Amino acid sequence: MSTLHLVRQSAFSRNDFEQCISVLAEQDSLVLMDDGCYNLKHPLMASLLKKDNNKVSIKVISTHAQARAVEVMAGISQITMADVVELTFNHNKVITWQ
Amino acid sequence: MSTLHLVRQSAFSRNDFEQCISVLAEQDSLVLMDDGCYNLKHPLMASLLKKDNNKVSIKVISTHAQARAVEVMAGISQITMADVVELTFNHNKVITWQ
Amino acid sequence: MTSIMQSETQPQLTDASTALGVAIINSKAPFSSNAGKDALDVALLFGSFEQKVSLFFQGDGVYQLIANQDGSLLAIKDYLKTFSAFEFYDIEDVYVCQQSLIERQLSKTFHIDNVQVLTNKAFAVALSKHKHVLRF
Amino acid sequence: MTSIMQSETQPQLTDASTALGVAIINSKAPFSSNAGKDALDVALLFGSFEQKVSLFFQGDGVYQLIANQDGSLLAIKDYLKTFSAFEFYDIEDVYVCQQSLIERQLSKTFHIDNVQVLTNKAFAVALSKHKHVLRF
Amino acid sequence: MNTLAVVVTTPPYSHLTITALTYVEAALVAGIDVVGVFFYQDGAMHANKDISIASDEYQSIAHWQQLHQQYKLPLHVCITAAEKRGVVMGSIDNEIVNEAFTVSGLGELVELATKASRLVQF
Amino acid sequence: MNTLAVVVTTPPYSHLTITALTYVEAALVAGIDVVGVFFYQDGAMHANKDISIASDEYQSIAHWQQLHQQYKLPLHVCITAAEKRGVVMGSIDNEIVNEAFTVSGLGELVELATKASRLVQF
Repeated sequence: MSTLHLVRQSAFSRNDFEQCISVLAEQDSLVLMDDGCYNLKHPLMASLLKKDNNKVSIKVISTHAQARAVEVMAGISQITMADVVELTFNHNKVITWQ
Repeated sequence: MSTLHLVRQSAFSRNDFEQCISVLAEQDSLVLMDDGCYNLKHPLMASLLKKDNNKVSIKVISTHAQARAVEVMAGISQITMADVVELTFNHNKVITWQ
Repeated sequence: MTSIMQSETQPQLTDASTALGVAIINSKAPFSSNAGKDALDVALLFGSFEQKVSLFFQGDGVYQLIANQDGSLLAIKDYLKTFSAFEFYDIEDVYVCQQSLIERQLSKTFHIDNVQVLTNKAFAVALSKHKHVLRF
Repeated sequence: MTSIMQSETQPQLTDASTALGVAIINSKAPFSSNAGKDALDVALLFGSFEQKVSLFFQGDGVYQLIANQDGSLLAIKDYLKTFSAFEFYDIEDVYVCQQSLIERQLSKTFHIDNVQVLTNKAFAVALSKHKHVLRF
Repeated sequence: MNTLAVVVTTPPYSHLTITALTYVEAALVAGIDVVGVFFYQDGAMHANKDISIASDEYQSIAHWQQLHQQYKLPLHVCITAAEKRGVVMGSIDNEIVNEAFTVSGLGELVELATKASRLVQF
Repeated sequence: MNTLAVVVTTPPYSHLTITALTYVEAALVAGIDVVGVFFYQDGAMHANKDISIASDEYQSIAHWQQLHQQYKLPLHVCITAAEKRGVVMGSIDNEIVNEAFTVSGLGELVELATKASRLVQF
């Protein structure tokens, strides 16, 4: 029962991302979109990458990051909205954190 | 040049209170209202009370705390909205953190 | 709620039919935003259509469950009282995040019965058993 | 903006007339919310009435100043370009919170000139010199 | 003389607006000269005559109207914010459907801020 | 069969709505059966015919209408949420002023959730 998590808010101003992380399971995927892109630079992301490196898949919508001048580090896949649609059906359900 | 700070949001979900604290000056007063009442139990409040005990005055609107079942500890004055109006003119300006 | 219902809540979690239901995560405090009321309206509607619905409280959403609140002091119509309708609509699974309670220095005294306090892990597992998830 | 304007920004801070102006704190990131645009509209209006107005960027508001952003990738009309009108409206004092930049791992490369990066203490002092404060 | 201007940015169906109302009423009762309330952002929705709040909920719009009548409190609605939110108004010259509210531009906020010794935002 | 229901909670003047639109359009282009979009909370403001967004800004409402026409995408507006926000509609039997949107109750959301293999919220 995998879950696709859509993260839309900055973890620097709200705690939704923290709540999302607290329920992440191994087969889950995380897509950063909208202000969620800023989370690439958040300490929570650093610890998530360290801890769950090979388990939770972390992706970012490339135009959303680029528009915000957020640099995407290696290891984070850059995707399009069409990919998000595909991920929607590759996982059992979707939770939006906004 | 004293400032009255109106804090309306929970520091457990947003970072506005943290921003407010970062600009607090000695003559300032802080009024917790709406979801800002929850901040009485936040670690930021504990450290603020420890650090600035005799400088920044911290108040809470009593009905707003009571409605939320938030216990007000000793040392925090419980006030009414009429008091907030008075404080508005006892300080040089007002900043609302919402 | 009756003690019979209480004893029924635990087995439901592992029931296969639960996977067809809707989970609603409440993440906002009760009085400053309409989110809690909007979530409740959705929950009761699903219940009235005899759809399985479970309620999750996390982050500031846990404030919705705390005992001794009184919205009337704020001239607010207290929608929290409607939580007692859960029984009527067969909404039996109410989960609250333990970590969120601890962070906010809240005790486990709630204004409704049969609230299950869960660790992050158990909260995630309970959530994963639902077909759809909405969050308010 | 010209370097002449840059040299003028520092003395203005201690000018007594500054105490009559309005400070606008920007606390939201630029694209997901309308707050930045709404704050800009207010700032330019005060400027057009020849009222002293200073802009403060704190928290996620600092993202509004970062260079190389491109709202057009999101089909958004890029209001950030209007920041270049500050000169026209004599909006000379633009302050940004250093701590907010550091926390977000942002460099001091901005898309407008004459941005003053301030410590918390200096940020608070600059803010205190204004008659009114609005925050968006 | 203590003069006060207030900016309201929350919509009529938000409970946060009750706080703003309580504050403004307390100021009026205390004899403060409230030079005006400026409704900006989602606050502009206050002037929408078509809003229908359940009768057992707090009636923010009616409460603002009452303060307007009782204390001649000027209520200004930002027109740009209102148009974005589909607020129905008559014509620009005050034929606003909800007659307690005056259609204004942001220039009115500048004027209120200039007149008032304190500007408070909700 | 991949079926999708979408809930939109952001208003037409929010840029977050562009993300929702882009997602729904991508799903339709990919041949997904989108059983409907349910506009709830501030999303209900999409059905307000009186909303006027500056012509150089993104026209969310027009984009939803276009998807409705091109793909016969059902657009449901929660009536309770709409009334609270002063959305002008004709009568309850679909005489809604903005004809792409159908006036619905929360029961429609239940129906969409039952029909769809995935429910995604924006």
